[in-house]
This record gives sequence, structure tokens and C-alpha cells, in this order.
Amino acid sequence: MSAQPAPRAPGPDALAPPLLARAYRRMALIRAFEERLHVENTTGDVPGFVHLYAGQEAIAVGVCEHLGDSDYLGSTHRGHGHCIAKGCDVVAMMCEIFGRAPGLCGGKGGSMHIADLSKGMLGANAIVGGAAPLAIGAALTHKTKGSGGVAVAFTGDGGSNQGMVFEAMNMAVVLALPVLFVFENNGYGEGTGADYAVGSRSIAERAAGFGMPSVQVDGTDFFAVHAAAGEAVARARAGLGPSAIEAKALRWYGHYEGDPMNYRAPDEVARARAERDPLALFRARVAGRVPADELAGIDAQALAEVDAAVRTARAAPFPEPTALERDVYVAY
Amino acid sequence: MSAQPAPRAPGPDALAPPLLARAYRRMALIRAFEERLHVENTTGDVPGFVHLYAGQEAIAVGVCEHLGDSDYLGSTHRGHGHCIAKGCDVVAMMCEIFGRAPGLCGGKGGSMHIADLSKGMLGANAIVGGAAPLAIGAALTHKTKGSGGVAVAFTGDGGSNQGMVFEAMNMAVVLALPVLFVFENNGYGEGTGADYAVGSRSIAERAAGFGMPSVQVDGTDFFAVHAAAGEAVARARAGLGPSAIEAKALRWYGHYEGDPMNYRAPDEVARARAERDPLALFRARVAGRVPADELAGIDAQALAEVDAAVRTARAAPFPEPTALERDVYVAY
Amino acid sequence: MPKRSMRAAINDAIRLEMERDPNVVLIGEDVRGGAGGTGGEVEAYGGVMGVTKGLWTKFGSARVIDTPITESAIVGMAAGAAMTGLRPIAELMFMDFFGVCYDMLYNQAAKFRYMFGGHARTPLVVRGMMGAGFSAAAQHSQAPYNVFTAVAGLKVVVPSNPYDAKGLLITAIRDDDPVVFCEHKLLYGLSGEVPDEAYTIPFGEANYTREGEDVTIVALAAMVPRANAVADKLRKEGISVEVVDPRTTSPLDEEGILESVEHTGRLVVVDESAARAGIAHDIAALVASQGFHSLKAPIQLVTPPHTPIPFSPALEKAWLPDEARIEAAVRTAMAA
Amino acid sequence: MPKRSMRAAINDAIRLEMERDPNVVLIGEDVRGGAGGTGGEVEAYGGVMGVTKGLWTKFGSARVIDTPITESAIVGMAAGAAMTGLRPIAELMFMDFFGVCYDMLYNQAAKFRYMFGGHARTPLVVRGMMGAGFSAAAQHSQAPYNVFTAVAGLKVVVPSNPYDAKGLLITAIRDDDPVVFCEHKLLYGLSGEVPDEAYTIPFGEANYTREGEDVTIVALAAMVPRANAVADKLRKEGISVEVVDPRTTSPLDEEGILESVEHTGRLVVVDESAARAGIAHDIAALVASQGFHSLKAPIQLVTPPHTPIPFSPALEKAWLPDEARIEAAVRTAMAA
Ligand SMILES: Cc1ncc(C[n+]2csc(CCOP(=O)(O)OP(=O)(O)O)c2C)c(N)n1
Ligand SMILES: Cc1ncc(C[n+]2csc(CCOP(=O)(O)OP(=O)(O)O)c2C)c(N)n1
Ligand SMILES: [Mg+2]
Ligand SMILES: [Mg+2]
Repeated sequence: MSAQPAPRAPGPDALAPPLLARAYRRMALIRAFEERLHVENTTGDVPGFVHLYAGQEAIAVGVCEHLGDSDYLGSTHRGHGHCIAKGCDVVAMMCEIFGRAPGLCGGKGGSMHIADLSKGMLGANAIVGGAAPLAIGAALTHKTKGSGGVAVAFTGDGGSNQGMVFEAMNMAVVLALPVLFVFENNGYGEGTGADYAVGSRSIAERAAGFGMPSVQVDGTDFFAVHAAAGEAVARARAGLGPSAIEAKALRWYGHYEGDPMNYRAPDEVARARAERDPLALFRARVAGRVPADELAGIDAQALAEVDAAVRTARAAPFPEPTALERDVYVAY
Repeated sequence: MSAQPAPRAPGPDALAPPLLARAYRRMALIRAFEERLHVENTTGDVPGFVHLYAGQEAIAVGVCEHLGDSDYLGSTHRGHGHCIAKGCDVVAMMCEIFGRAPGLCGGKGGSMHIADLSKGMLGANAIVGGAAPLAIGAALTHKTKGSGGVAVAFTGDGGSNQGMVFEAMNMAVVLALPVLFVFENNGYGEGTGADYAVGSRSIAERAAGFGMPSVQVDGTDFFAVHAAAGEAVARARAGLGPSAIEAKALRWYGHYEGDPMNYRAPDEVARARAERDPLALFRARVAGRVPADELAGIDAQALAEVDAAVRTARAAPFPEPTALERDVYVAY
Repeated sequence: MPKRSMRAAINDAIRLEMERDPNVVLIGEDVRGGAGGTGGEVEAYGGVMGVTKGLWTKFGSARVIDTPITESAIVGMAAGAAMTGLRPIAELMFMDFFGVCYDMLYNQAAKFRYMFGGHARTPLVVRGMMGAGFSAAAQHSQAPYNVFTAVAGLKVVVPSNPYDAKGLLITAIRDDDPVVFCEHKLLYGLSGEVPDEAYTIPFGEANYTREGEDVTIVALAAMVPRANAVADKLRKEGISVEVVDPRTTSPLDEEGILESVEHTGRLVVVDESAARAGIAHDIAALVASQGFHSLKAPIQLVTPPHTPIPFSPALEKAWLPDEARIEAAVRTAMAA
Repeated sequence: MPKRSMRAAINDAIRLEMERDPNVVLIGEDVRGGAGGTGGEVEAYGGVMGVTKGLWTKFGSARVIDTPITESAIVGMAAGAAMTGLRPIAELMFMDFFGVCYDMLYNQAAKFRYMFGGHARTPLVVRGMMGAGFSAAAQHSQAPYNVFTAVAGLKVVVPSNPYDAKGLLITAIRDDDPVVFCEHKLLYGLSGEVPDEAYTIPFGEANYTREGEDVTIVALAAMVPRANAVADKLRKEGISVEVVDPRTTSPLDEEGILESVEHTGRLVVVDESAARAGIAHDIAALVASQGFHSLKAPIQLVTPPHTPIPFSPALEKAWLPDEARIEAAVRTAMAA
């Protein structure tokens, strides 16, 4: 199969205003969360590595709006957006990222391993490409149980070159698993351009070569992502097997906080913020269907929620020493 | 890139009779070697696992006729044919397969690890898919040294699904390495059909998706393989990067000796022997250009050479106990 | 009690657990054999060594899942399925292949529970064959259970006989943690008494295959029959050898080993896994740190040499610890 | 002598060897940084930790080769290049990533020479960072040198200071066998005297960082400064501690360790690699088997607990062996 033209995005008219508001709320929450973390990180109080999702909000939310708690999601090292889109609690997330006991993982995972199985969020993953083999397993569970559920694997442009991602795609085709491979092409893997590291014409085309429907969409356009994901999820739920989506966007921050980013044109981020802001694009598209003040209210509430989360996290206790040797095994 | 139509095979007229005879000699030697091993194996004197190449002779020879000793070849667990095509000594090969001291690897490698670096033969490989990453390294050596040499990785249809093979293809495209990926599609990986395990329309098409020229050819037709490999090797030598070839053939024996082969139609092998014997097809094609008695003489000599090799191997000593701890390191 | 080979005992365990629990699925290369191709709908292999024979015929393609040659996707898929409600048994065929898929085992499955703060359970069994003795050469003869044992979050089983294999595998399948189950090739044909019904053997409980007073041999997997033979031989000479088979290296029956050494005062460890940083070293370290005062003599390590596994039977025979080397180690321990 | 960080010392070693030998190439993810993208022809990273800074600028794309995220192809390509005439240095970034590419290291590069009957040489260096202490959590904090040490055919280096790092890395690059070079994150910033010119330090020769009479501490990598600090502290109390830094775990300076224990009669091993089947166990087993009669007290193993590495600094601090635990172990050894 060669990569197919992206389906015509049906646009905001296809979604009822409450759904539009919900999607925007999630995007706004991701944005507020990440921009705040960018600031918090400068205080030195955020341990370890943090990778921010700002600029890619429309991808996580455009996909996850099709999912329920019983659908599964495997994430990347850049996982905050996926968590929020999948419905994880931002207070518990923030506690986790600060390494505190009330965190989603009791402070044992941190940003690179946030998970909430009750929401179907199978974890951020610090091994690039790690989500794909795991997600096909979650899809196998759904297939075996005949539950009609699906699984989604998120992978970056850099991760798209990892062997186990290719293996997972082939396995998914062979077993016709209800899974969706979402490739978030934000132009770079660390400091290396996707135009260098991906040898094929596009990630979508390479995925198509594995024998599944595959499209490339504008990952800053919520509606484009939403439409493509809708088709893929419907296919999967209908038992028709896997699909791939390459969603192109730009990350607004460095790979890590402190990254000088001299592998990018000096104005690349500024232009992305000005011209390809997924939230601004969304607002423009829904003008007339969702009142501007409602959107502004959502923005304000997101900021407030995140602020409360940071306060809670900062006040929260670190894990007790006794936690160290707990939770290695169910029983040993 | 999508998989391209195979180039028109120029046929026997394009090759001088001495070259035709040389190619036939190698194919005949492989055939004789493997048929004899099939018999020897029943005596219980051949240790370990042996995988026979009969039925695929035109692939190894069709490719290797383009290579010199300074070109490199990475092989599979089914490596005898590649060794012979690359010019390894059959006596030393047979000694190795019998686990004797004068073997190519001193008896330490066996059938699954035969190597002869002086011939550019980088080893059979018992890890399915193992040749591809190694071969791109050999290609990197040639590229770095500007020597104009190439490397070839052989992989089976089963091995084509292994992650590191995909990785090697992408890396080869990114670095424009002088390497050729040859996929020998003999229909099965152990007892599993390629039609089941390869999810894409074809191996060639999937390889094309990685961004390199890729063709599918009849692997029982020496001239088809030879033509495709010639183009690919020329591209590589010219610095134009990697190519892929999927060559379809059938293996004449079980995956392992003793395999009941009930995953194949009962007459599949008989028909392959009758209708798609690479040697018979070659003989028919060169009729008029190479005298039939010359070909018959080559057949007879191949049998004699192999017979001598078996005699030598059976008479050869096993390695001395002192060999056990030798050759682990260059120095320790 | 009926006699069964270890191969049959393992097959038994899988079959019984698949009958008992619809969430148990078997995933691997040629665990059925015969998918695709021109032979029609058949079960062609039942595993390359016939260990899973009959299971596809009984349970069908939805539960006995043949895969491409794609170990990262096999183990990863099994891990993902385990954390979402199945109880997969993933076959690695040869344990040597862990090198192409180890991330999914050691960085993922083994760590989910801890990384996710105790909220995950990953009831996964990864099983496959290991060990030298078949002239399978350097890439198909290894016994890397030392590597798995070092990983917090994994449990590791190394059965030495059919009875144990069945009971331990049933325990493994019912266990809620990821378990690596290592089947020694040399033992597949070994026959022993095995009940028809399902039974479990707890992890972390050593089996004393010989009781003795003078010296303790701790031996694992294919080394156990060899240790037993040495014990039987030396008993006739009046040397009383205790043989301890830990059966699982993680958890390890530390107490059982320490008690035995406390009793005998002498320790020989026979381990195929590695000449360096192997299980022999792990157990020796345990005793040298926690049972030091019991020791009357230097601990004897019987391991292969620090070399890859040679192909030629002439060399491979010398590579694998044999009865002569075990006996010599016991005599050295006795002499000290 | 000029002072340099360990980061700079490593950079030095690579640069000097690349100048000396055109066959030395550096391969890895972002060892340059800046290939592709919109930033033009720049060196954006020089390694994510800046260890290889300046090398691309000096040697260009033909010798400082940025790759996709594709570790099996990185290590495999490096191994294939090594056996055909280059001397590649492959960077694994974090050693934890060995799980996605280990076959190419342990089944291929490590075994070529033996499997091919001594006819191959594979002058490969795989280097990368290891170790806890950065809140990098369970998949970016491991120190799996125990796993590499168990593999016949590999050499393993675990430097503890800038001077050693430079000399050992130059040795590694000139060595004709595959070497795994493990750089502890916590040490990159450590400063020490490092000559400008190239020099080599032989493998298998321990460094006695403290001399003493009462007890031997064998410590590795980031544990060495901690052991030294404990030795210095206890010396004031009249406890004389010898600290042995093996520097390479394969080959291991067995004689050096045994001699020290013969002298002191007491052994503490401090090792970050694993709570089970680690290098602490390997060294303890060595002494319990070959130096048993020197021992006056039980061997003390100081390792992390058998858990994955926790993210939260509160827990990670307790996970990594610290001076308090080392000191307590020494006191226990002295009390016995
Ligand atoms: C197997 C593996 N290799 C390398 C890394 C180091 N690393 C972490 S993130 C990253 C870049 C990933 O790029 P991409 O997939 O495009 O995701 P993005 O960061 O752009 O979201 C790399 C190389 C890793 N964590 N795991
Ligand atoms: C990584 C790995 N997985 C599985 C195996 C076991 N195995 C050996 S040969 C083989 C089948 C290979 O099939 P294919 O690549 O088509 O080659 P063919 O045998 O047909 O020549 C398998 C699964 C292996 N040796 N290595
Ligand atoms: Mg990216
Ligand atoms: Mg095949």
C-alpha cells in the first residue's frame, strides 16, 4: 500500500460544541502544564529529564478524543500531553514529576514513566520506540477478549527508525490487531533533523509499505488529526486491523531544557508559535461555534488548575524510605 | 519509492562462455555439496544443525559473480551456498561442518558460523537477520576508505521481519552506503509461510518504502538475479547507495534435516525440482553457448570434489583440547 | 505415577493452564508451525523441539499464536498484553535470542510494577531453551539465567527434571510477576514421574536431591543430574555429599543454601551460566558474606571456561562442566 | 599538569586517537547533532552530555557519523566495520540501551574471533554513560557492566577518574578486541590532573587509590571516590583501609585483589551494578575460592537493593551505596 491522501478533514461542524470545548480544554491544559513546567524547571526543583509537549497538543487530543478509558495508549519520553489527553489527573501528574509520594506512580517513575492504568495510559517510555511493541500487546488483549477496544502507540520521527517499531507494525498487520501507530513528526530527534534520519520519502509512506493504511496530516490542525484518527480507530474497532498516521508539527522547546537549539533556523520556533499554534488555529476554526469568552475561560481555568497542581506538588511529601524496596514484585 | 519492475534480464548472451561455465561450476558445487550433506547427515556424524541451500543456488551465485575477494558478504544460518559462491574452499568448509581442526574456523564455528575473511565472507550467522547490520558496517569501511568495494547482506523471507534488518536498511539509505540487501524468499521461515509472516504485499515493496531501489526477481533464474545484482552493485560502486533485491525460490529440503514438511503441499518440492531447478534452467538457457558435455563434466567434477572433501573431513582430526581456551581475545 | 519426559511435562503444564484460564495465550515462532504456506490448515511443528505439540490443534489460532521472526515484538506484545489482562506465555525458542529483544523484558516488563508505583501487574512467562551439549555452537547454546537473575522485577526458573518443570511452570503461569523459564535442551528427553493433574511448586524453595554431611553441592538445571551422579559415586567411598537444586535463581532459597553449608561446612557450586558474574559467583558471595563462619574450606566454583561455546563436540564436551570436574572439586573441598 | 574534567579527558582521548589513526571513526546519535534540520551545517551537540564536543567540527561527517535512533544498526555497523578494517567507537548514549541492540555486541562482536577460529579481529569500542544519581529513573540510570563482564570476548572498562579515563580509553581504542567503556554520569564533572599528550593504561591492572593494612575495599567507578572518602575518614580513627580500583572488570586484576586481601584479611566490595550476580559477587567469589585462607572475616557486599532505580531523589539517594553504608560495612568487617 502506498500512503494515502489524508481524508478531508470534516472540520468543526462535525463536532458538537460541547465536544469542541472538551477538546480545547484538554489542549489548553496541556499547554498550560508544559509552559508552567518550563518555568518550574528553571528553579532546579524538578528532578531528572523533562521533555515538553507544547506545539503538539492537537495530535494527542485529536487522537484521544476517540478513545475511552478502556482503550489503551502507549507513550514516549515526551508523554505529558498524552497523559492529559487520556484523562490523567494533573495534580497527580505534577506530584509525580516533582518526585512526590502522591504522584501517579508514587514518585518512582517521574516524567519519563508516568502511567495511569486506570485510564488506559500504559506509561511514558524512556526507551525511544518502546510504546509500539507494548501497544500491539494491549491491542491483542482487546482482540482476544473481543471487547472492541483499541490501542494507540505514539512514536516520534526519531523513534520511527527504531527496529522494534517496524517489528510491531508488521506483527500488527499479520495479526490484524486493533492498533493505531501515530508518528509525531516534530522535525527533530534531539538535535538531528527528521529530514536526515528518516531515509524514506516520509514516515507515512514507509509505514504504508508495511501493508496498512497510512496518512500524513498536519499535526497542528486538530481537525485533520481528529478526522484521520477517527477513520483509523473505526477501522480498528471494526476488526479491520492497524493503521498509521504521521502528524507533522513542531516542538516549541528544546529537546531538553537548556538545549541551545542551534540545529534550528533562528526564527523557526517564533514562526511556529505565530503561524502554527495548534490552539490559535483551533480557536480560529471554531469561531462562531464556540464563544470566544468560553475559550478564554477555558484558558484561564487551565492556568489555575496547573497552578494549583504545582502548589500541591511542591507541598507534597517525598516518598518514605520504606517505599524503596516496595512494589518490585507482586509477591517474592 | 515503490518497488520497481525487475530489469529485463539480458540473458546468457551478455556473458562470455567462460563466465557462464564459472557460474555453473559454482552452482553445481553448491548442489553437490548440499545433496551430499543431506546424505552424510543421516549417518549421525555431522554435529549440530545443518540448513541446506539446494534450490537457491542461482541467488548466491547470481549475486556473487559480481563480487571480488575485497567485497564483503554477510550470510545466514543457511550459508553454505554463499560461502561457495564467494569462493571458500570446500574441503575446509566440509572439515568445519564436521567439527574438525582443519576447518575454516578450526572447528569452533560449524555450519552456522562458517567464515573466511580472506574471501570477504564475514560469516554465516545463527541469529536470523544478523547479517544486515554487519554488512552495512563492511560497507562503511569501503565508503570510508574510498575503495569502491561493496557489501552484500543475505536475509531470508523470515528474517526480513527482524527489526535490525529494517534498521540497517534505513541507516544504509541515510549514509548512502554501498550495500545490497538480498532477500531470499524461499517461501518459509522454518514451518511458517512467508505469505503469513510478511504482512506487506511483498518484501521488495516494503524495502522500497525505505527509500531505495528494490526489485523482485525469480531466484531460480540465474540470469534474472545476475542482472538485478549487477545493477545494484554498479549503483553501490558508483556511490549511489543501497539497493534491495527479493529473489523468490524454493528450498528443496526441510528447514532442518528430519523436518516432516507438512506445511507444504505434498508435491511442492517435487514440482520445484521438476520445473524450477536453477541448474536445469541454467543449462537450458545456455544450450548452444556452452556445450552440454562441458556442463556434464562440471557436474561430475563437483561430485568428485565434494566426495574428496567428505573423505578429507572424515579423516581429519578433531581440535586439540588446548584449542578450547584459545582465540577468545587477540590479547587478554 | 505416569512417566513423562520433561518435554511432555512442560506441554502438560501449558495445556492444563490454558484449559483452566482463557486468558492464557501462547505466542512465538512456530509454536504451531504451518501458518501460511501451501500445506493447508495444519499444525506442522508444535515448537521446533515439539514442546508445544498439540496445543494449536486443541486451542486454535486465537490462543496459540504463531508470529513472524520478530522477538522484540513477541516479548513486547506479550508484555503489553500481560499488563492489560492476558497471561501470555511468550516463547523465545533459544534463550540466546534475548539479545534482539531484551529491552522489552528487562527495561519494560520487569520494571512496570516499580516504575508505575505498584499499580501494574505483568503476569508474563517468557520461556525457551538454553544450554550447551547439542553442538549448536556459540549462538544457540548459552544459558544466560545469570543475566536475568540480576534484574530486579524478574523471576527466574531453571528446572532440572520433569516433575519440577511441570509444577514450576504452572506456578509461573499463575504468578502475577514476569517469569523467565529456562528449559535445558539436554533435559527435554529426561524421563521421570509426573502426575497427570495440575500441581504447583513454590518459587524460592530449593530441592535437596541428595542429603549428605560432608560437602554441599549447589547445582542448577542440567548440572543437577551430574551432581547427583557424583554424590552417588562418592557415597560409596564414604564421602557424603548433599546436593541442593535451587530450582529458581530468583527468588533464591538463600536460607536453604546457608543451612546446608552450615551443616556440611563445604561448598561446591556447579553452574553453566558463566565463568564471570554468574550464578556460581552469586551463591558463593552469599555464603562468603552470610555463611562465612560455617565454611571449613575454600568455596569451589565449577563453571565453564571464559570462552564462547565451541561448535566441535570435542571441544564442547570439555567446555561444559562434567562429572569429573565436579568430583575433582568435591575432593579439593574435602582435602582443604 | 593541566586539570581536566573526566568529560574533557574522554574527549581528549578520542581526539588524539582520531588524529593518530584515520581508521578511527565515531558513530552514534547526536555525537555531532545538527545533521539535517533548518539550522544549517552546525555541530549542535557534540553528544547529549557534550562529551564529543568539537570532534565533528574537527574531523567532519565522514569520521564523526551521526545516525538515526537505531542502536542495533549502530553497534552492528560498528562491529561490521571493525572486522573489515576500521576502528570504530560506537556511542550508546546511555548504557541502559543495550537491551535494544545487545545481540550485535554479545552474540556477534564478542564472538567473531572465537567462532571464526581466531581469524577475525574486532577492534571496536562501545562507549556510553551509566549509573544512578541524576534522577534519570529506571531506564536511564543502570550500570550493567556485570552483564558485559560475563561475556567472553568482551573487555570492560569502568574508569573512576579523569586520568584513568583518558589512558584507558586510548588503550581501548588501540586494542584489537571489542571493549565496552562505561562512563559514570556522576564523574563527568570530576576534575583531575590529566597530561595533554596521549598515554595508555594497561587493562587488568588495578589502581590502589589508598594503601592500608586492616581491610580492603574493592570499589568501582563512582564508588571509588566514596570508598576513598571512607578510607580517609577511618584512617583518622586508626582504621587503615586499602582501596582497590580494578579499573577494568574484564580482564580483572585477580592477583592484585587477592594480594591486597592476603595482606589485610578483610574484604568489602562496593559495586553499583546489581544486587544479584553483580561484580561484587564475582569478586567475592574470587576471594572465597582463591583467597579463602587469607580471610579473617565475612566478605561484605555493598550493593544497591534488588529493585529498579527509583526516580524520586529521596529514594534514589537511598538506592545508591553511599559513604555511610560503606563505612558501616568496613566496621562490620573489622568487628568480625
Ligand atoms: C533506545 C533509545 N535510544 C536513544 C534514546 C535517547 N533519546 C531520548 S529522546 C530522543 C529523541 C527522540 O526523538 P523523537 O522520536 O523524534 O521524539 P521527540 O523527542 O522529538 O518527541 C533520543 C535519541 C532513548 N531514550 N532510547
Ligand atoms: C533471532 C532469531 N530468531 C529465531 C531463530 C530461529 N530460526 C533459525 S532459522 C529460522 C527461520 C529463518 O527463516 P528465513 O529467514 O526465511 O530463512 P530460511 O531458513 O528460509 O533460509 C528461525 C526462526 C534464530 N536463529 N534467530
Ligand atoms: Mg521528534
Ligand atoms: Mg525462508
